[in-house]
Amino acid sequence: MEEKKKTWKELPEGDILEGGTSLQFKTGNWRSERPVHIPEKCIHCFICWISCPDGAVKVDEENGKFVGFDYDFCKGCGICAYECPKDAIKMVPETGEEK
Amino acid sequence: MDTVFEIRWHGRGGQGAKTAALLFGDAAVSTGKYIQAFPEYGPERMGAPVQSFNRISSSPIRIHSAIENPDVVVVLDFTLAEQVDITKGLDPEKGILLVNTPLTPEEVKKKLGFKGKVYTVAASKIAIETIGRNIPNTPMIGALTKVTGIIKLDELIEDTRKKLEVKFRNRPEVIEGNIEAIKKAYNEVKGE
Amino acid sequence: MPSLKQLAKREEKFVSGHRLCPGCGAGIVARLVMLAIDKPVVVGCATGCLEVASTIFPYSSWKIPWIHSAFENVAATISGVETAYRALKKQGKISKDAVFVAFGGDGGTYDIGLQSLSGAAERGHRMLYICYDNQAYMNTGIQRSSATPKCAHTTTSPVGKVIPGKKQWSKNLPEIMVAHGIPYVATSIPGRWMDLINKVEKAIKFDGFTFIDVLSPCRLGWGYEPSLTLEISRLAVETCIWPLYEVIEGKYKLNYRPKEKKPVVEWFKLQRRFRHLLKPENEPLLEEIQKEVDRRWEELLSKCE
Amino acid sequence: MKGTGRRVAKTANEAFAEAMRQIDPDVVAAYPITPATEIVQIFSQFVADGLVKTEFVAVESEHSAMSACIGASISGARAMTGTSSQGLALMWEMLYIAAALRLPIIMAVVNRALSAPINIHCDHSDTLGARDSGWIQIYSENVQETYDNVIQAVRIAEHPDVRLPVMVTTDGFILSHCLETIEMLTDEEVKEFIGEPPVRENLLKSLEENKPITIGALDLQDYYFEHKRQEAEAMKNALKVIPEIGKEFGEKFGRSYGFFEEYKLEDATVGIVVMGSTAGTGKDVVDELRKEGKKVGLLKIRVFRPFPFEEISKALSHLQVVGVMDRADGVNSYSGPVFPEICACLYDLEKRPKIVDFIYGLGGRDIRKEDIAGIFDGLLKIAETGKKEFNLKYIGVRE
Repeated sequence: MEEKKKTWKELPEGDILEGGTSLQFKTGNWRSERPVHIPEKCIHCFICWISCPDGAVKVDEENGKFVGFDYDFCKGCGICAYECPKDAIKMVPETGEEK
Repeated sequence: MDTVFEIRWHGRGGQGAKTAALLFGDAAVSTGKYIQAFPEYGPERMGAPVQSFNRISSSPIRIHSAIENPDVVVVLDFTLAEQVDITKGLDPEKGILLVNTPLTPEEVKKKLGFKGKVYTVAASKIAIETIGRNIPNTPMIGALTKVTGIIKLDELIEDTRKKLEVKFRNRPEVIEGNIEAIKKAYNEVKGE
Repeated sequence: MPSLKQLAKREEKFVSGHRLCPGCGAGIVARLVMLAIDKPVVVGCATGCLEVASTIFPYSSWKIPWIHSAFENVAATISGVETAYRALKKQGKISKDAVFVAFGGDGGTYDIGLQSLSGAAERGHRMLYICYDNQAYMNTGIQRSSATPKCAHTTTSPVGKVIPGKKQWSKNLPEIMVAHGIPYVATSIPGRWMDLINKVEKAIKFDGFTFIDVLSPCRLGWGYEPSLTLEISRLAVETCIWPLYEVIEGKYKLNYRPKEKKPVVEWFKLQRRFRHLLKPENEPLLEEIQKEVDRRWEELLSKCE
Repeated sequence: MKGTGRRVAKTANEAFAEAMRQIDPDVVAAYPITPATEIVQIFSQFVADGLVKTEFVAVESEHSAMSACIGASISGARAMTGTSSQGLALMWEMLYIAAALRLPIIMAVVNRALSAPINIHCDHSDTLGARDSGWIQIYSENVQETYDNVIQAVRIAEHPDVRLPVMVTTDGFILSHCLETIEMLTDEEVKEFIGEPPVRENLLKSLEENKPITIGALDLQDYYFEHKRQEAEAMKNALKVIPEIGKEFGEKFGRSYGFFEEYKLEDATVGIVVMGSTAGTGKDVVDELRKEGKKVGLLKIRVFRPFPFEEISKALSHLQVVGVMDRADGVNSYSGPVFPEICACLYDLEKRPKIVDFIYGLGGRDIRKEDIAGIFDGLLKIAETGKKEFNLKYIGVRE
């Protein structure tokens, strides 16, 4: 999907833009493998969360719980699965069918 | 466009030829004149022959070329005459040469074979007597004031005092020494 | 030192949607550094992977004031920002207490940016300079830098029939920064997040220029499986190729001593850029490198208390 | 004379420094280089004596000087620097960035020849080389103009329709080290004239307001062109703003400024186009030749960027012959850098003047009244015969 691009008259001057806008740019479609969570093994240590280069691990910070993966951004690098001390994350091939 | 009076200063790096041009120019400004004062720049260091220049006029000066035919040449160190053509570009008749030397104008004339007007003053001696150091530029400004009449002695003294008071606020003897040097040279400069 | 769960309560300042490679070490480093700073912060980036991938108009991954101007000058640019901050703060136009951070890759730090880095350090601007050191010019296609290790294959120090990769040893930049007499210099890796976060927290407390050299594995340029990014950074520490230490006001402190020092070949094995070193004919090179790593390690130990 | 100015003697370097003191920028970052060094020397004394609120950064290179100015300016500070020649060349990369990020940085440039061979004296090869960097360029004939131009530059650069950096140039040594009589404004007059810088989006404002911005993002095929188009528009807007500010300056202080100055050009048959200190010498020559009944005139370019294309075209349109005086060589086999600009201005005229180029004064070579008189004689001869026997002449070089 193509964003509507601004004309030179509409753009803010001087190569200035709002910070944090990359949240609108989804990188999830880069993935060929996806991490899958195995809840029964998870000890909610947050190591997957701190290890992710893409900030794609969702946690409930109030209750200290792993919530899930943000597949909008996860690029499928597999670091979380490798780092998990309890093997609670496995990488599975992306089939395109999962939601 | 009025006539522009042009001066060339000869000295050695460190003798204050540049400062002399700046001080004389500055004094002329405070008397309402338009001026330029600029040194000749090169890689020269202490001791090397150097030149600086003044233009003085009663209306704004627009020209920015080098000065080739000065009306007056001021020499801070007569030993330069051995190495530098100090009368270069001076009108052989109307040109004025002012030299820091104990010699008489006649003796200088003879030495240089110059036919224009020559003035001499023992500025180094005056400087040592009044300021305590051989800085001939201040007395030479006094002598130049007398010779050219471009500015008046009291105007020069007033301006110099003002400037020195900024720099030597706590050393009144330096200020008085310089003023004395100007006055002395003004009175002692000899023409033919 | 916050726990992971405390850290998770902080707002992410380096957010998702950046276009670094999957598994990029620099992405983890940037995220960790930003999580570690729980204060108003202004960041500058030198041209490089991190900059290019995190700010592609009209998208930015930086939820803090951020600037990029050129490749070799992030230290000078942030010098200007920090000076403006002091000037405007003095005039009462700014109220916040801000932290200033400069990110540069090894190319923008060890090489082309060394002059502005040195200048800013000497002048003592208050900023934390983070070198995300992936040991080559990855953004332009893996060319050698002065941070590239000896014998590594890069596109401008290729392994050929007569030359086995980069001929020179890597430059010891942390030592050069120590020589500037700045209050804090450290090395770190993303694989020990506590170490890195701890050091960032420490560095930003100093009123002056601080520097952390963070080994930042590049799965593309180093040639390894992306899931190994953190592991490979730890292995560099275990082999003493990348010792973890800090120099606080001139005093050296070793932060980690491997229980059993692993041979350098263990690190090389995982990376395609060193693959040629595993050939039998290159054994003397391996030995030479091992010796130099040992020498540097001993030298460091002798400096530490 | 309006204003409450006082007449003083200043070199152009002193005048630059005094203007900077009166402008009292938030940040100055600079590096020494002959002949501009004195500017920051004098200014750092002002800082040391507490006469300004400025934070002075003595950087380790001109590249870092401009980088720090960019950092400061993007943070909402008024930033200034000064340089010459090689220093400007070292800044080159950052000049484009300062302009494209739309930062109203003010730079005092003391014109000096570019190496090699190394030379410290005046020509315009340094700033003319930077003509396409997106900086406004204002050239000065004398110390007075140098001073007046810097003060106006602040208003021009910070004007909301412009927001571009400005370099004010002065001729190395010829003016930078030449004491001249000038009228200085009072500190209050300057303060009032320049006012407070208009607030715009900037790093520290975004920090203060918790609305973070990103500056200097990667612009690819889909945005770069639009940003450059904005920059071009800003330069076009400067064409409107510069004479307005020059006029306002004149109303307040008695010295008005436009894009250029026409000197006895109206009824002239031939004229020269000239920039910098040579213009003054040229005016003296025009007066002398006029006394001899020769219909000669002069156009002094003050604003070279933006280039006042239409206005210059109009001012020269009635001449039979135009001689461009270029104090730089394009080393391109046909002209110096100013010549093609003037040619382009004249191209669309129904009746075009003939035009020739004179390259002079490289590396500080003196330009004498006789030299300029010779140029006028050459132009008059072309006017008389209708024949152009040369396109380019080197003046004052040993053939």
